[in-house]
Amino acid sequence: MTLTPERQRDLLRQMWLIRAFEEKAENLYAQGKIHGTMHLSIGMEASAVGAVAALQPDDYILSTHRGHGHCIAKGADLDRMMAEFMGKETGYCRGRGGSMHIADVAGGNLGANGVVAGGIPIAVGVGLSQKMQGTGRVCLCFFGDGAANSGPFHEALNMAAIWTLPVVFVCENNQYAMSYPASKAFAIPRISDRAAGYGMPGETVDGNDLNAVYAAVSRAVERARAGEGPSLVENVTYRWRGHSKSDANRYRSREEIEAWKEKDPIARFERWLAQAISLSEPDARAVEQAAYAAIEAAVAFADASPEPDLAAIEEGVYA
Amino acid sequence: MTLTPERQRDLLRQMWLIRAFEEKAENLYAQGKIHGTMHLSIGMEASAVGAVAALQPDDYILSTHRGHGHCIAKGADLDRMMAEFMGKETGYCRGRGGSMHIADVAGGNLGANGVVAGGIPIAVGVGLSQKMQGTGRVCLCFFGDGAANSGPFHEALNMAAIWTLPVVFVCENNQYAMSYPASKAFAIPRISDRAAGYGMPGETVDGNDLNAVYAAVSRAVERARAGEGPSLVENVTYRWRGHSKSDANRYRSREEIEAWKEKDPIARFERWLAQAISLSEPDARAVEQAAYAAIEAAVAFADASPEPDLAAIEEGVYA
Amino acid sequence: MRELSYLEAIREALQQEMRRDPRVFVIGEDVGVYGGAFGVTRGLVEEFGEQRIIDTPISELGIAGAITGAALTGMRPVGEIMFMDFTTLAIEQLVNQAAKIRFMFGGTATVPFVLRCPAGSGTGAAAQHSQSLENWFVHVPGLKVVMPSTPYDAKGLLLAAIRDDNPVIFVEQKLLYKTRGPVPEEDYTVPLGKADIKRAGRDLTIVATGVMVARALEAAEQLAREGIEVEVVDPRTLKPLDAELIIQSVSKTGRVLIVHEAARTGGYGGELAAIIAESEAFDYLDAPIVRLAGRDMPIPYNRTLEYHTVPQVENIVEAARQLAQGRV
Amino acid sequence: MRELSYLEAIREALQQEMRRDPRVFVIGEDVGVYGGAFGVTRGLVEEFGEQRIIDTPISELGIAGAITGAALTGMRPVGEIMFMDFTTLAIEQLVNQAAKIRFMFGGTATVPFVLRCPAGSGTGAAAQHSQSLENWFVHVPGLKVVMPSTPYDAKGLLLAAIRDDNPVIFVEQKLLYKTRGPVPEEDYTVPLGKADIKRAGRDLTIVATGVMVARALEAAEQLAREGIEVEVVDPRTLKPLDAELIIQSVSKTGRVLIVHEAARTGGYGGELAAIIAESEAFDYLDAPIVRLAGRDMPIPYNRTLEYHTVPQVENIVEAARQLAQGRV
Ligand SMILES: Cc1ncc(C[n+]2csc(CCOP(=O)(O)OP(=O)(O)O)c2C)c(N)n1
Ligand SMILES: Cc1ncc(C[n+]2csc(CCOP(=O)(O)OP(=O)(O)O)c2C)c(N)n1
Ligand SMILES: [Mg+2]
Ligand SMILES: [Mg+2]
Repeated sequence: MTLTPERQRDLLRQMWLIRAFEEKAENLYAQGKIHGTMHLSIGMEASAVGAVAALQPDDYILSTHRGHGHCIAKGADLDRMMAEFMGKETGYCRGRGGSMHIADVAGGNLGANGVVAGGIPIAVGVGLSQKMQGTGRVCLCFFGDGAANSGPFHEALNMAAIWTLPVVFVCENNQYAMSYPASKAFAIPRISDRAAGYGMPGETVDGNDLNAVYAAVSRAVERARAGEGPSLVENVTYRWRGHSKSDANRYRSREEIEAWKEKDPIARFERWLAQAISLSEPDARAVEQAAYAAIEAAVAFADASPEPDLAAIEEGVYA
Repeated sequence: MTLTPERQRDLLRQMWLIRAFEEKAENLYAQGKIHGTMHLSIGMEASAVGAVAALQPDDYILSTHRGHGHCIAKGADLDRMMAEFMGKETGYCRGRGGSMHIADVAGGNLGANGVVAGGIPIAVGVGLSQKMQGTGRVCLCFFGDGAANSGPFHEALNMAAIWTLPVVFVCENNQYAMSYPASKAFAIPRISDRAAGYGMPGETVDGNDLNAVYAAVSRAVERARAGEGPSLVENVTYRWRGHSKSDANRYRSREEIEAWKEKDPIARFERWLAQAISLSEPDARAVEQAAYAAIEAAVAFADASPEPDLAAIEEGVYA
Repeated sequence: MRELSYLEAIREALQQEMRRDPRVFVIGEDVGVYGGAFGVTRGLVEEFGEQRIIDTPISELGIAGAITGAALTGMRPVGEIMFMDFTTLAIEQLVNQAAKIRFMFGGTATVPFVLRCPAGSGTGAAAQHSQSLENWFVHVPGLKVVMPSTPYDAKGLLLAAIRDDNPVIFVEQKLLYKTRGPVPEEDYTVPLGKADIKRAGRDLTIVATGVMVARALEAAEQLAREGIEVEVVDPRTLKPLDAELIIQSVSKTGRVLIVHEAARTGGYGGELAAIIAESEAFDYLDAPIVRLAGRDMPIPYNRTLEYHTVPQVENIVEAARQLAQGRV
Repeated sequence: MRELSYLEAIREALQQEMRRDPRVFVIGEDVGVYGGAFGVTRGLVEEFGEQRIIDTPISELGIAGAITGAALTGMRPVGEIMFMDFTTLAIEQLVNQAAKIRFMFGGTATVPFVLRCPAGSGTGAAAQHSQSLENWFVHVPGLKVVMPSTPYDAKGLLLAAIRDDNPVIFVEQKLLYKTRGPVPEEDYTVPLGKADIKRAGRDLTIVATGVMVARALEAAEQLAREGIEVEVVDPRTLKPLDAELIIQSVSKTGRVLIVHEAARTGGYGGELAAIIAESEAFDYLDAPIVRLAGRDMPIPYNRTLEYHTVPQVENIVEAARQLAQGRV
């Protein structure tokens, strides 16, 4: 459960990749090169990276509309990801899915989801199938604070619990569901307190502290893999950007946003790495710059990629 | 909150009416005079009667597929109820609803429900509307142990809690959802423990003890009426009959059923009344006999009632 | 006459009716300070307060239950499901409860609510945020289904829907939100169940719904230059349908093209085709009935693919031209 | 040939396929020791154990998610929703997830499951336990919809459905569960997308689905005595539909009566009518297309009312007789 220095460096790299990817995507959207909508997780990178770090490569994840971080942490090819954002044939979904539907089934990413809580019931099936097939794999299911008030959350957590499925439920509590604050949406202080109602362990951690996320999710993954059933981990974090591309931030204050920017999970992990593995400032900047460069390369790839063939429009509806 | 002797006698009468009504309905079903299906609550009378006793006449209830007891406790006219069972025009629903849909909107019974948990989200709306209109009325919503694992339960309890609505959720835990035992369906010992996940009080009581049910629900009703929000009360009880008319009882033992028959809520309340208000045995039998007689009268009424007019078949779809 | 956008027309209807009738309230996700995902309810919470413009958790079924229970006990709620795609989560309450309560209860209750559902593709939001599911609701006895195509109709139909004593599914067209048109300031209703001839013509009838009405009108404009006179009929209320007007129009023109955005198979076009093929208009039909509808596929993200997934003006022109062949 | 009931045929298909393919499992409410609400899965848990015959809490959406996730990762689940009415609770997963995953993911995944849904009225179970919602699913690209009318078809279609790589909604007819017919013991499939002429005739085509097939056949028997020769076509798979066979039949007879139990408006009959009215069969039609369907109302509890809410043999006879007028 302790990470080697190489691995820790790699997690920093992943966080920077997420930040760089999303900043670029935002930029391309403003330029009109990406259309539709997108949900940025800038400020939440430690939650995605810390959680997925607790998995083995062949474990599964289920992601959300705010899923770029999960996807990158699960090892997505940035070229294919960026190509998907631009709706290109070389994208993960051949341009059919876009930001909200990126999946990499071969890589264990069973998909982002445009439906809030849409992936949670699927996690039950994935867990059940792992248990039936005896694969030893774990399914990690991400969702937001908003999703925790939906019916599907309830049915799924209960089913996973009574069948002791190898599922880890990770609630990324960024304190808002669109404009609706968790403080109004819940009459309880911690979402993880709901775990008790399903007979599973629940834990709330500082979601901006990669190490805390990693530790909590690792415990949950171990438990799942040992056949002891699911857990609920709540990562308390914050999104710096608006909910989606059409958010005027009317529901929160500039001060609040600024205060949370002070808690930048990347800077925090860098500070910790400086101590823990003596990561130098130039080393850190090299990681950062490499990330931004990788994203530029992905954009070049996507730019050069072909559009889907209109003649193939109806392909892939049925197997 | 203490009941007068007259009121206590009346509650005994209600329990006997439920028992007599359901025994008769069962009988008429066997004779082919009632068709479809029905779900009997014999053995669970204290839960219905004790809970509704905590309400004012103009409060609302929402009931379930196993709702005859709730309906009678809410003061239903037995003639119209029996007529509905026989599909007659004089029935509560003009013969359109049958056992699973009896409603008496004017009397505050907003309906049985053929959908498990179907009434729970409606309770939110009823509670909201009471709060908005300032009526001071409370909505008591019945459902089973099975319903507590459905998504609608979750969404509704949360909404009622965050909006501090005047709703009392009464879970009649008769330990089975059809054949599925609560011991398998939940990884927690008490369903009322889920209340904590919504920030509302939860309490589990012996559902065969009318006084215990009455006391717990009264506390919840008071709280609701005082504007302090919803509560969850779990009445642990047992159904003596099969789930519905097509149940072979393959999932439980004869011994278990017999053991619960020993805990007959009516006999228990009679024993208590013998002590508390010196109800004599002849008095008790008189109550019982009057109940059976009332049901016979209801059957006579229903028998004599006309069938719906076929020409009016499409009436009542739209207002 | 003053012009408003489709979105503003809806907002004005809500506003006017809430001022007039204290039983009306708005409930849905982010309808308050956010103003709704598309801005329809913007400003309402400032006027009516959080008691009447109610933000909810992400609980679509809970919203449906809340409006059902409130309507059953004296209120006239207007719910919003942020995207019609998410009515899938609420549909148990809509179909098994709200739609059936009146009938099941022997006519002793009413459930007067409106559920607003922004629908349709064209925004790049892909398969789970672009569906047109109106025919599901049309298929449910006890529900009414309204689908306005202009700002004028939107306001008038919404006022009529709120005042109707039945549960009404109000299908809004996302792509029309910003389109503008004349809208009277005063209170008026467009009665449910009345279709509208949006353009008169003699050669061919196009029955189009929602966003397709504007496309059909544009197509008609082009075809008129070729000498083909198209009559464009907008049902406005899908259920109850004003079959009579459609049958009249088809009996007159002898040719009919049905256009909707929803996937072709199992869609509302089938209902329209059947109503025509069963009616006296059948004897006047000079050519087979033609449906032009969304392809039987999920809405893709890619712009070009998305564009070609549902009928566009040029597709309507082409289909209508072909259908009119031999006629003019 | 050996006879089995429709119910036994379904059970035998499950049993044989579970023996053959370890990836197949059954999941639903009370499918284990209880044997399912209608007894379809009775005995299976004794043979296959609780690991493969899985009882669930009352969580329809959870069931839909479970089969979706399991299908996505290598299994071939067969789910059961106890009454089709309760697919309303599961439909988000079916429609937004299972149906679209393959397309949304660019063709990189399959979701091979079957969801069994007992449907229909006639059991006195009233409005919330009697619906026929098949056209909802027909309207969803990515789903297939099967609706067998005989024990033979039920077994063969279920085997084909389980082996299909797409999500299949399998609509079972409660009223047919006890009807008997010849069913081979061996493994065989009835291919999805192939309609069946259940009775050949020259005067009139009846296209009927599910329980209406038997009623149409009985009506045809009666009409034959009057000299009216009815052809009865059973689509068997509603989606993908074998349109060709239907069009051929109607082209031959020139008259078509469409019969289904589901509520008329917005139902599958519209789709059938449109397919015929759009096709070359249009030119052969000697009379308007006629739909005979369930009334646009919830199913009532009262026996007589319930009976008269959906088409019965005598209604089919009468409608067909009228339609054949002038023909014979
Ligand atoms: C079922 C459903 N309802 C509503 C929406 C619209 N919507 C998209 S994201 C979102 C908020 C989600 O909040 P949360 O789960 O906390 O995730 P976050 O966006 O904060 O990451 C909403 C309401 C949706 N996509 N799906
Ligand atoms: C949504 C839904 N799923 C399934 C059913 C079928 N069904 C009717 S009652 C029942 C069991 C209900 O269990 P519980 O809530 O404990 O109530 P009880 O019958 O024990 O009173 C089931 C599965 C239904 N009516 N509604
Ligand atoms: Mg959030
Ligand atoms: Mg129970």
